[in-house]
Amino acid sequence: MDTLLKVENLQTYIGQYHILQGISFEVKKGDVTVLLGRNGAGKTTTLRSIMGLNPPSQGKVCYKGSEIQGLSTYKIANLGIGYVPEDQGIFKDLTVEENMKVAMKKQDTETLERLEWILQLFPDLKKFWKKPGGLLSGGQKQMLSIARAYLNNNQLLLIDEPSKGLAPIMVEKVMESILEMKKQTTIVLVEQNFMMASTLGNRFFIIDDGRTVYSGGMSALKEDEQLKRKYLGIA
Amino acid sequence: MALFLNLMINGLATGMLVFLLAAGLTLIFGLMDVLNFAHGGFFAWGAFSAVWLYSLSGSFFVAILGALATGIILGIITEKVIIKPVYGNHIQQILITLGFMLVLTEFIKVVWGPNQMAAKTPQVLTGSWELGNVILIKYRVFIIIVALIVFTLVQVVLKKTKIGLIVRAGVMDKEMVQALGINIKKVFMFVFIVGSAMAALGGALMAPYSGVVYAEMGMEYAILAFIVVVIGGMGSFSGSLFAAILVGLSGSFMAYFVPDLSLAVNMLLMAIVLIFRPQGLFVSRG
Amino acid sequence: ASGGKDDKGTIKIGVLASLTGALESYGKQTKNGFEMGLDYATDGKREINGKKIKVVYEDTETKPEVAVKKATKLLEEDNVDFLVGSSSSADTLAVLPLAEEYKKIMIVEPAVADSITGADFNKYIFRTARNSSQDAVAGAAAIAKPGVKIATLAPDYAFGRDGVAAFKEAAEKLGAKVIREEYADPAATDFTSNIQKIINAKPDYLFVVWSGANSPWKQIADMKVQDKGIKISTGAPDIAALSTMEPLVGMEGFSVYYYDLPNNKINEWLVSENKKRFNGEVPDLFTPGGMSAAISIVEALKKTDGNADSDKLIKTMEGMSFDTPKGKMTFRKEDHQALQSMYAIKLEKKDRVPYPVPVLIRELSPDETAPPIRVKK
Amino acid sequence: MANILETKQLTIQFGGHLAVNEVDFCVAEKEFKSIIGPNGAGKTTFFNLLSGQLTPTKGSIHLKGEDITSMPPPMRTRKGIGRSFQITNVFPNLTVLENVRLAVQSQMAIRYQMLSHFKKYKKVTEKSYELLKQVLLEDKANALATNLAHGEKRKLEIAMLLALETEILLLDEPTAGMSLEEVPAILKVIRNIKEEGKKNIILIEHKMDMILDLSDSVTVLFNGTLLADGTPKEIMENETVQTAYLGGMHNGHSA
Amino acid sequence: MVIPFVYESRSTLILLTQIFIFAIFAMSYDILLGFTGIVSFGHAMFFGIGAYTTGILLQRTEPTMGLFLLSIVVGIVISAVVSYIVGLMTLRLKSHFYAMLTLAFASLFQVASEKWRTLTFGNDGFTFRIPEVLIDRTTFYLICLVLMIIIYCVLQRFTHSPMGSVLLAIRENEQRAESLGYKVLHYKIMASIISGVTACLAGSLYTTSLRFVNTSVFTMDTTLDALLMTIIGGVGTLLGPVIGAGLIEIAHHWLSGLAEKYPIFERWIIFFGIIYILAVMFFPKGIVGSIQGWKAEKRVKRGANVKQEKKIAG
Ligand SMILES: Nc1ncnc2c1ncn2[C@@H]1O[C@H](COP(=O)(O)OP(=O)(O)OP(=O)(O)O)[C@@H](O)[C@H]1O
Ligand SMILES: Nc1ncnc2c1ncn2[C@@H]1O[C@H](COP(=O)(O)OP(=O)(O)OP(=O)(O)O)[C@@H](O)[C@H]1O
Ligand SMILES: [Mg+2]
Ligand SMILES: [Mg+2]
Repeated sequence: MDTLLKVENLQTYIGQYHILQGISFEVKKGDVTVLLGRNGAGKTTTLRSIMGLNPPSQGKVCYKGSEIQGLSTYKIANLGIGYVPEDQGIFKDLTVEENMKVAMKKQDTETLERLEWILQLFPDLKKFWKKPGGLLSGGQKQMLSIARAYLNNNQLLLIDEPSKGLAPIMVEKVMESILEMKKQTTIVLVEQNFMMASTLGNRFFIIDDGRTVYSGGMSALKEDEQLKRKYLGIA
Repeated sequence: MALFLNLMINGLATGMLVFLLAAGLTLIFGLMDVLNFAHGGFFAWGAFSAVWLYSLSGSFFVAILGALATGIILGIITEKVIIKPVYGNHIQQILITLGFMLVLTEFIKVVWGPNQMAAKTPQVLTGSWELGNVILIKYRVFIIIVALIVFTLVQVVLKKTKIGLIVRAGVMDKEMVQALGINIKKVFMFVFIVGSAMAALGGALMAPYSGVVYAEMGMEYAILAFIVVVIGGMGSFSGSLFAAILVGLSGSFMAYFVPDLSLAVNMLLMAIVLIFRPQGLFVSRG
Repeated sequence: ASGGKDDKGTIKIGVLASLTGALESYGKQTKNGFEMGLDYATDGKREINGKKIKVVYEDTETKPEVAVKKATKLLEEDNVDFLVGSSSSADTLAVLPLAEEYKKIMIVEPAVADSITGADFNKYIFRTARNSSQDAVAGAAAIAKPGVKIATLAPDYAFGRDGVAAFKEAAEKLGAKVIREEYADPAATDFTSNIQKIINAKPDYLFVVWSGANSPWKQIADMKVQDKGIKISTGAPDIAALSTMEPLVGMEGFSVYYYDLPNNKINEWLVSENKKRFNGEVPDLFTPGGMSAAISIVEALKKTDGNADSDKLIKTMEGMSFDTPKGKMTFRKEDHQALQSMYAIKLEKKDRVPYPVPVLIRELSPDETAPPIRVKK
Repeated sequence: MANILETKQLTIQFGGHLAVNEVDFCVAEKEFKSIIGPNGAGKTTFFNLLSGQLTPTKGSIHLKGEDITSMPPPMRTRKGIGRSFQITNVFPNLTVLENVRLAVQSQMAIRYQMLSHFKKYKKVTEKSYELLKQVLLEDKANALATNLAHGEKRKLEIAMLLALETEILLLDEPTAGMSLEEVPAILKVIRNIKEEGKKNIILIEHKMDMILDLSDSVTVLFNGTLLADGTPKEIMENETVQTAYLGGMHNGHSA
Repeated sequence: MVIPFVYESRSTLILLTQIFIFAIFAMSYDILLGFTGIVSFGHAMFFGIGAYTTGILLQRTEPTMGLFLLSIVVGIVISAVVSYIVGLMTLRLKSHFYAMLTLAFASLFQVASEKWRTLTFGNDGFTFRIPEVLIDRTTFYLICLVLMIIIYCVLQRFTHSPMGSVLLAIRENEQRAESLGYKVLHYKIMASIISGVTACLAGSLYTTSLRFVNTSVFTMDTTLDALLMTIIGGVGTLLGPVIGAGLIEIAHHWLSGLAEKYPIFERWIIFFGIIYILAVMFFPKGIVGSIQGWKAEKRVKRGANVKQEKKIAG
């Protein structure tokens, strides 16, 4: 399979802080790539750097063979990259409908079909279609954020902790939806829920202190007890 | 009855004029949440360039176009140089736009001299019709019509296109909007320019109404415009229209029936609205 | 500026004026007038009894606190012997106590507030400008006759209210009746309600006291006040503001000064000198005022042989008459207000003049326009 | 055992939507109570009612027998109800230490003192450091709260809550977004409190293993109404809970 | 501090006096804006109350020192009451709405000062005499200087007190402060009273320096002066407003002075406006705020280096 996204020695400063100090990983087309690591390791910052929200000072981000670091965020997004941020990024005074509308790039039948599918996946959104996003419950916000990213025909989705704050049954649904999306797009996932991560992921990268410290498949990771204890705190 | 009608029509016309002044601010302040104290400068520049062009060309149409062009150019400069670095930061906005306001006002004197200038009304729009005891001042009727056209146009753009939504979303979370593939800078720029052009248009139409333009006119009317935007509810375009009409009518009726309060009428109106309906009169959501 | 001790041989004058801001054009007129006045009175030598005259101009920015700061600077650092100013009444009022404190003569020009030569008067104050009451009296003299019914329109603040009060007093003395007083928010965009009420009252005249850029003229015309048989009257302002009075062509009122109204040598000199110095421009409303202020100082000094002692000057100046572009002025003993001519005029359209022109009906003599004495003793 | 906190017919309506619907709920003294329920069931809203952020449309809330239904939030805090927030809710431009200090200060009733307080200040600061140590944040004490990673903010949130030393702790998904490595540490903090036996804890969580591990009893909210209340075991066996909340994969499984 | 006796030049003396008075006014504004996060467009209200109270009392009675002090006390009481009432009515509102409502209240005061002419003489205002002691500019200058220092110290103390840090918390996150057990409205009202009273004192000093008062003390311009000084100096720093007051007054004085010498400065206000613009571009957090920021950054950089070195070593 060919590589869709390649991140090489990414270095990012936020203000004076050297947050990312050399992140490298590769994303294969059709895969679910999972980034793991403890709090503050730099996972979120990695996704934000790819999106151009915290532009890297060094290193390369290659998407479909061309370098995209340094492009403005909207251009990166328009290359077909969708993003579900950690804090959901809901427009709190806009209704659920308006939130979706802002995200909608085209209004063709394909998009409308996808919308249909999303609403069926998350019936709560349909129920609160006219409600301001700020008034949704924590989990509903998470659903809305995911839904927004699913709406367009993206080739790559960056999803930051989607299971956070979701009821077990919803976690299951989100997993199902990711499996469904996996058929059409490639996904980079940051996830703390190990069950979810291990079920969905093809390839794993562990980030610590702003560096990639492990890459490989699930089975290898599962076996490496030391690694797990060191970086993920699970025995 | 005729008296009532007179007061009504004059109040309505004043309200519409105030609306034209406030319309640009509804976009810039109400929608984009930019505290632009230089907004009054756009009125004044619109007014001066219109008066000047009218006296040169003799065509009111050219004068209006000129004012719009002035507004657009000023809008571009202001957005690029003054506002862009301070989006989302009210405190810096106050300082930088007040500074720019000083520059704009003073620069008028460099270009057109320190004196006030008389603004002429085009012949067709001069004078008034009398229907019984009701006096219909032609220029006021004209103002009402223009205001309604402007209102409809903008309303259509805001309602029928996504732009209103995007701007509101962009104010709430600029990063997210960009992450959705929208070039928010361009959108902000566009809205800002439209707002500035509308301010200049307001100034240009204001000039023949009061008959005179002077460099300091900007600040005076800017405060009035701020009041209207707040009363109408931030970001609500139709709210601004109604609020402006309310301001016009209450001014007109108060001046007639309770003249002692006329100095305070706008402020009283705003105080009452804010105390009892802080989100503004015409916005349902908090 | 180094201290004044060695400057015994010079007379120093500090002029306060609004050289920036909304009243900038007034300030500049005063300044120009003052310059020309000095040259005229000293034949261009700027010397009296061998003493050089030096002038320092300071901008008050039409802010009282700035005026005080600048006045103090003039008094303390420049050691001026005279103060002259200022363009706004508030600035002037704020400076008055300083004149007393430092015991220096202050010539008030062109501030109009009555209280300057009234409640807030002190003996160091002399005023070459006319005051609000004189305006009012002149306005009344121009139109008031027994049986005439008059309505007034004025901005709703001290200037307007005082002006109308004085006008009413004067007009009623002449037998006219003020049947309606309207006050409008000076910053308003709409005066039609007030005008409506005036129309309803059916007066013979509408007398308007106005100042400031935002004027009611246009709406008065739009409401066809004149067509309804109500004659308009007001004071003719400076040339820039005259151009906004196009709608009022035909109105009768009064003028403090328009360059072709006074018929005397000094005014002729002023007009030609002004044209010479300021590429063809004619002197405006407050140019002769500035000139008069300068002349009054020079004349007083001539009488004291160049002695700038204030007490001596006060004695000299009280009751002193001097010739100005507006004819003979006299500082009244009681309140140091200069009595002066004003002009009853009519606004007319003239060829090749882009604004309506005040045309003389008759000159109102200084006695005729003398205001009541309001100094408290 | 006396009920320390009790609600009667507690109801709140947003527009047409009944977010909490006639909920009778009680917590006995020293009880560790958990609340579960699907997203949007009304759990957070219920907390908001208890802590006073929202006023109920109907019903009442009693704290140790006293009716506190219309008491404003700060008073409730002083009476002993402290809460953490689901959405991270700290003072963004203050340092981590200052954030905690504000909570400690409130607990020590240092509120309106306008001038000088250095001695007490020291105590406050010391205590703040202690709390930060407890939640593993002491090395970030001088960072601005806004610059913390998500999980770090959650820890700060907990430190602030602990600082209040309230009898009742309302914890709204304290470990959401926290990395696997740190969850045990927080769990330990919570368990310590529990074992001290001085506090009542009410916990909202979606992590079932945690619920099972800690709770004395569990309340299930569903569409705003109280669906079930019982021991963890009972709840796990409840069929509605299984189908509507846990879903298929969860049977017997714990990650 | 510069030794305060050396100024032979009276206008420098007056300029400095003016700076001190406005520094007090701006500091009072900073309590609202910088420490509680409230933007007020009506701060002139309190300045005006102080100004008119002192003015009216001294004009109506004998200008003795006792009465002057009395006028200050009266002013403080009135402004405390007014700020309490206004605060109660307005402080529940959010940002813009609060700002506009204070603007409305200040304008109502302005209209009142315009209309209540038996007391205020309308917008012409009036002059009055001041106590003998204060006439000497050096004395008055020293009084203002001392007062400014005292007020700076008191406010500095206040903002660093427990209550001050609660105000900061409210500025950052009102709802959170509330749930920590702080009664937010009480704090806001207290901040507004303290700020109002201080502004009132500044107003009293201001009129005393002019021996004159008119309606301009109530205008939006007066509020904007305080606002600009605070922002330019650095919001929430307390020293900032003092520096801001100095900077604005001096720039003003200097630029308008240049106008006399160089014709190009006839329109000096343009340059004045440009200073504001440049200030935002180069000192986005105000002068004091930005300098503090840079210092902090340096500290962090140094800290980070140390940390990295450790890592390499370890
Ligand atoms: N604006 C900022 N200024 C300074 N430091 C920052 C800033 N934003 C993030 N950091 C720091 O950068 C580090 C990495 O943050 P990041 O959000 O990428 O972590 P994460 O791996 O996503 O953690 P979590 O699992 O908690 O979400 C953290 O230590 C955080 O404190
Ligand atoms: N202020 C409000 N106005 C209107 N509706 C609201 C408001 N707050 C909450 N709701 C609605 O009430 C319902 C319950 O919300 P709540 O936040 O209590 O859910 P929750 O049980 O905490 O869910 P989650 O587990 O997802 O956090 C939701 O449907 C939400 O949309
Ligand atoms: Mg993260
Ligand atoms: Mg919740």
